Amino acid sequence: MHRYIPGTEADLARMLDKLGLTSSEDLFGDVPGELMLKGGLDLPEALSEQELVRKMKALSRKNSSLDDLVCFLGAGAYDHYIPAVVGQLVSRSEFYTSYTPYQPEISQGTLQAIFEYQTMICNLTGMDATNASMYDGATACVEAAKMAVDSTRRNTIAVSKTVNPEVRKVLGTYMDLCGFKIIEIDMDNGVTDLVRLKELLAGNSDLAAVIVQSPNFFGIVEDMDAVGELLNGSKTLFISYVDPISLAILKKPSEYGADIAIGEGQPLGNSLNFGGPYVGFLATCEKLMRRLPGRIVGQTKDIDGKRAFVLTLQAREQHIRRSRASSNICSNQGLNALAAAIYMATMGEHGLKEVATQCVQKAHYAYRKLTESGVYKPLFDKPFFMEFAVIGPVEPAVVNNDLLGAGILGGYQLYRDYPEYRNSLLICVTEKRTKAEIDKLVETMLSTAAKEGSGMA
Amino acid sequence: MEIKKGLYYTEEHEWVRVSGNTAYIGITDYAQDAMGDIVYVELPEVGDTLKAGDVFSVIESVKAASDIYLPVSGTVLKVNTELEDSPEMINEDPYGSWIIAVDMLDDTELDQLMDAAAYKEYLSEEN
Amino acid sequence: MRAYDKLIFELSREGRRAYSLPKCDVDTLPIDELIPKEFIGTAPLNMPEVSEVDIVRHYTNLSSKNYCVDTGFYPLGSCTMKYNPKINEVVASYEGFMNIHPLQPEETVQGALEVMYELRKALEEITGMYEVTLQPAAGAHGELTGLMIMKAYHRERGEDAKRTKIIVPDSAHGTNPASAAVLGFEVIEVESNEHGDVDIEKLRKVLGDDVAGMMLTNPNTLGLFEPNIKEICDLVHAAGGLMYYDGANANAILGITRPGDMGFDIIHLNLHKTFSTPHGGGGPGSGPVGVRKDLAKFLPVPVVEKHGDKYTLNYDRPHSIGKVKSFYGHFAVCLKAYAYILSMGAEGLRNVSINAVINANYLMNALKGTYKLPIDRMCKHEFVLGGLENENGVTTMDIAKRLIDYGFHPPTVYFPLTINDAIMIEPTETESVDTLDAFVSAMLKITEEAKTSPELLKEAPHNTPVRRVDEVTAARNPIIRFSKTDVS
Amino acid sequence: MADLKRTPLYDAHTRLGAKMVDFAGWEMPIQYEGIIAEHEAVRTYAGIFDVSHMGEVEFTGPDAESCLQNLVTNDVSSIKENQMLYTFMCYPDGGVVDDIIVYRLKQDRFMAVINASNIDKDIQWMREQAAPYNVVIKDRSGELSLIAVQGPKAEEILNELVDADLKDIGFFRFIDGVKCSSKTCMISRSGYTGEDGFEICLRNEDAIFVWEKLLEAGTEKGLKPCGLGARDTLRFEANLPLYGNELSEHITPLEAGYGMFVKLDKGDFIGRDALKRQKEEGLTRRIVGFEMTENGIPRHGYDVLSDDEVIGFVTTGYNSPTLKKNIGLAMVDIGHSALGTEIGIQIRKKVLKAKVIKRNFYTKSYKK
Repeated sequence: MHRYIPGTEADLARMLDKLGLTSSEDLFGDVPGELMLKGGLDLPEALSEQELVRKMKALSRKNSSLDDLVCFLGAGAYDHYIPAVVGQLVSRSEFYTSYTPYQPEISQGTLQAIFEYQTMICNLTGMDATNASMYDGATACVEAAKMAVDSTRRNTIAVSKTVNPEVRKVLGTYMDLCGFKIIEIDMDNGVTDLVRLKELLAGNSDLAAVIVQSPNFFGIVEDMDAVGELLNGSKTLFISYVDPISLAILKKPSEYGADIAIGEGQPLGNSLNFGGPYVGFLATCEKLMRRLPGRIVGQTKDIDGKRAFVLTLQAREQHIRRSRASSNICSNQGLNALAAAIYMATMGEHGLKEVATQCVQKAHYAYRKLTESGVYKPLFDKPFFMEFAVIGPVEPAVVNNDLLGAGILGGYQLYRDYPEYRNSLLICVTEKRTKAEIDKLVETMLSTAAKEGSGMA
Repeated sequence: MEIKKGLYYTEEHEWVRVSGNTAYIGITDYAQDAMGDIVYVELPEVGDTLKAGDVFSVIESVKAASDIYLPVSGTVLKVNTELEDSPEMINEDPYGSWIIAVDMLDDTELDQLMDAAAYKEYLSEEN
Repeated sequence: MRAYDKLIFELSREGRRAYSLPKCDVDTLPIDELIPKEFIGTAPLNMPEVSEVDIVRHYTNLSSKNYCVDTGFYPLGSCTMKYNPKINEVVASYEGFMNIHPLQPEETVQGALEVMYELRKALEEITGMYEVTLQPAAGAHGELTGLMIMKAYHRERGEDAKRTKIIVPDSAHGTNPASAAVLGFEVIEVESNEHGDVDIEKLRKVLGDDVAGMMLTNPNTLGLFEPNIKEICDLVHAAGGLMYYDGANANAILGITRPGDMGFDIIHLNLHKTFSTPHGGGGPGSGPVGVRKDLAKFLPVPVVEKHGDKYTLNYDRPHSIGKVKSFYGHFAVCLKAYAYILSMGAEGLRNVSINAVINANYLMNALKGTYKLPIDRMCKHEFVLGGLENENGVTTMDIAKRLIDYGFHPPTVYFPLTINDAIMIEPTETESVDTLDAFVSAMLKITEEAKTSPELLKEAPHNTPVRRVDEVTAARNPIIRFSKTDVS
Repeated sequence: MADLKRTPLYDAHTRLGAKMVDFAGWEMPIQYEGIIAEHEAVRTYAGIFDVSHMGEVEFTGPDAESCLQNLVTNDVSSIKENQMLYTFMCYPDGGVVDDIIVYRLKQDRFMAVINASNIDKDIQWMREQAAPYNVVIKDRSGELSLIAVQGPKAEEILNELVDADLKDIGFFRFIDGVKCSSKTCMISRSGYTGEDGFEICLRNEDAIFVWEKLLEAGTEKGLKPCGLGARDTLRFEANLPLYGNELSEHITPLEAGYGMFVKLDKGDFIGRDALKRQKEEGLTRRIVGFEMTENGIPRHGYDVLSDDEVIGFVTTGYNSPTLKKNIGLAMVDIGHSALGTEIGIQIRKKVLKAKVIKRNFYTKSYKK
């Protein structure tokens, strides 16, 4: 028998006997014969644990991890340092082998941890209410858009072209198939074109929400106050997509009048994991609280008057309202939200500010070094957080190739999503990078330009 | 299950009390009993004009969120803001706790509704 | 152990620290010379100030308030709470997997792409579908993706405008109708017949050229295999609709029968159920979606492909519905599922279903004398009891709560809605007959207590970190975040 | 303060260094250590209050129940012996004579506890209305004292002194003839703070002894003597009305938001017709909770405005000791009563912004 299956031949025989059956085949007597799989599954033989380890180790070695490469790549997934306590505590099986906390009496650990996570997200964004987390930033954006459509009874969503293309693609898929309209707001010198936005607001009475990201995809800090001003008093909701780490320094969504704040929570203590699982957050103001999708933990009391936590505001959720539900979501990213909470608790206000500050300082150092040469020029001249775009004399693919040769993971090649920006790299510098690493990046990029450069410098 | 005489009833278990051209609308004892402890009542804006059959409120209990349909077309004159503070009033006194009052556009729509006897009949059929 | 009841915020003491960061070694400038003042925030973050020890003790104490699979039997119906192998966690923590960026050049992540490709192939074989995407984040997300594909299919045929209805049985998981509604479909519920199967006659009545498709779980939520599945598929196909397979209950059919062979066109699987990846207290899950050949072009991009010995991500799929999630799905979860499939092998997977089914039937048989069994026939991986009738007003909830006192996690209760006071039990294959016997004797003892001392049940559980909680107050006056001013 | 009345506990108060003030003709402790400290003691441990100034009126006779049914808005027939009931006594126009608590001592014997400020008015009104009924109304205010012990630790503290198990007393129930450190008392599980707690009714001569015993037993458990100051902030946070603020002869119970204590279907009673009409047609004004969004502390009697027009008045306002926010209750025209509505409060020369919020500022911790 198999190590994960305790039933022995004898047990099986005994149980079959109790059921008055002779063979395990009889258990499937109700499956029509022609549907029974003939000859079994065409899959490899079972591996012993040793064999499995050997195979998976080999596969993992076919990847160059960020242990081997120095990462200057961001574009939606970020290489921040994760304190050891996060991994250690999240690996407690009391957390990871339990289910959604339907039975509060024996799930207080998960429930309280999520309640604390909700509190931290509210404090970070300045918003009144949030849920127990979403699949990722992109789907959080979708749910925010749906909240806006439902609560305003309008059908169009305006999204800035400076919002992460990955997010806009996902939003596009949903809005298209859910029957909503999407309008993209043009950009101007790397930021949302506020003039166009103003016209849009004036000319469109069906706008449910406007989505702006800050720092935006190019790392630039958008003028969210101005956006807030434009939307102030209008029925159209202001959805702001933010980087949680940046909120340790930049204005909170509540400070510029956002109705919904969303974002990708991966930077908060979650490993890169080749793209997932991550954790999206979605926070909002009191008046939209009851429209929050997914799980929400609330504080209450047990019959002895003791403080207790429980899933609440579930009345509009799928398991209760079925086809009238406001969302079909039924899982959150429990473990990832837990990791985010432990990360925030570990860093605290001072740690988060220090991380954000080092990101800003190191990114700007790299920016100065790279642009003072004149070989690489800033693509935009706008204030940025920890990512910036430069345009150089060489195909970015070539630059990245040389960087890879030097053990460096280069920036994001912007033409993949913005064909107009050829020869442009989006470079990300987190608090993890050192002066030496940055200097090496600059040096390598310059030498590439020197040997390949068409003399445009 | 209390059914009050002199009111109009719908198959969705709303009641209507008419005074002049104003219709006061709430949910029946049967409805509140079916929902259990009511925790939240979503109210429309005063001045909204709605058609018969429109959803004008959502009532939430712990385990359900139920749409409340407008039995007669009209303009919302009053909403019972007391329900925001104490939604449980509907559990305690369903026929006393109206949710909205509308100025009826067409009181002949009332003819489509059931009287107490018909509603009693309807309930007994349903169960 | 002493009862621990602190919030992390209540541990906070000004000046405590749990982090350490290297000094900033680059030349710096004042922040407001780098970012304009008007963009800088002023409000405090109000994070707790604690030491590393505080954090470790806090979360360790919290964890001790959870019941989990590693604690004991977790017979939650339709959730497949099987054992989560430790080696899977170890594998997922290899630097080469955990610490790679989704946008790295393909040549630097060949191992990861190979894992995705091989898992894709394995799932295609297990389900009998032509092509599988790993992108959906969870079962519900898989449903949504599958229905989007269904919509794209009808759209291509110019029929999306008229095909507005999705049929689901009344016993379906709540996510089915919800997913359909999110995409603007009208949901038609068909009643089950007295055997718990889809009522073919009722189905015929609702079929027409306005039907986009039907969603079915097989075995269904009653744990019953749909004997007329072929006929159902034929009927729906004849009406021009597609068949969607909700894989929540796939643990009953591994290596036995395949949705592809049954006639389903689109399916999803829950890796966190059938393929042993942990539920994580509510996530992350993973809900790969598989389709038949002519629907493959609609799958989300990118698709992992193998050319010679190179693995690539193909974004060039003009008919694709697009992306439903960032990057490629929950890679780390897929990784664990792949490790599981390799550990089980073909024969092992078949034994999973055999043992899951025999465990369920063994329990059903042992309990049916004492508890109501509304539909008494051979079940698959799970079964549904009807609770106790007028036994001193003892409810199904009371039974569930009392089970906690006996050291068991309660089954799924009050679902499916088609059975009154339902108790839905799924033992899974990773439980021994000894555990099942212990559970049975607890269930039987409870029926005795219901007669002799009902208050024992009504007040249960008795020795848990908290007792039964007041859900009404929680929903009436929601407190969903801690603030120093909230007292209660 | 020569002609002011004093409770039997007066000396105890002065010994404890209480600040004494004139309250409705009584010389009462407004505070000892300080309102905030006393307030927090009650929320976290326990507090002991002298409320002997309250009035006690006894109704005896075959018509006692029907007489009370006619006098009050709540349904007296719904309480059995050893149960009590919060209710209003109204004028025919629905205005409130007083808010009172009715104890059912025996089938035909009741006690009503009434506000100190209303004793004479109430008793005169009761007697007038009682004329047609076969009932004897006796004012016992002069012989009885009332001590309240309130807070999470109240049961633990009191249990040490009494010869009964307080666990068995449910909320708004009482037992008579209990010995509390050898003195005979009537103990009810009730109070005016939003916390679990008890009210001890006993003879004047026993009051000081029991008071001292309770302090002895409780001090180590955090029990503090509390004055009328903390009593008011506590009841306010718990959304309990004060006669003269939320209730008056010009405010009906429905306008005050206490409809749950008005049973229109129990049969006739004084004020029923007026209240019934008000409920059916909807209120024209009602008391709402509000929170200052600009910095300023609202006080009883301040005007409430909406663009320069007076739309109501503040009934009670504080900087809430528990919530650390400036919040209040105000009577406003119905059009301004929806949650989230922006209103202005006239605080001295300035009009400061506030918004309408839910009234249950503090979730009561009564024992179920």
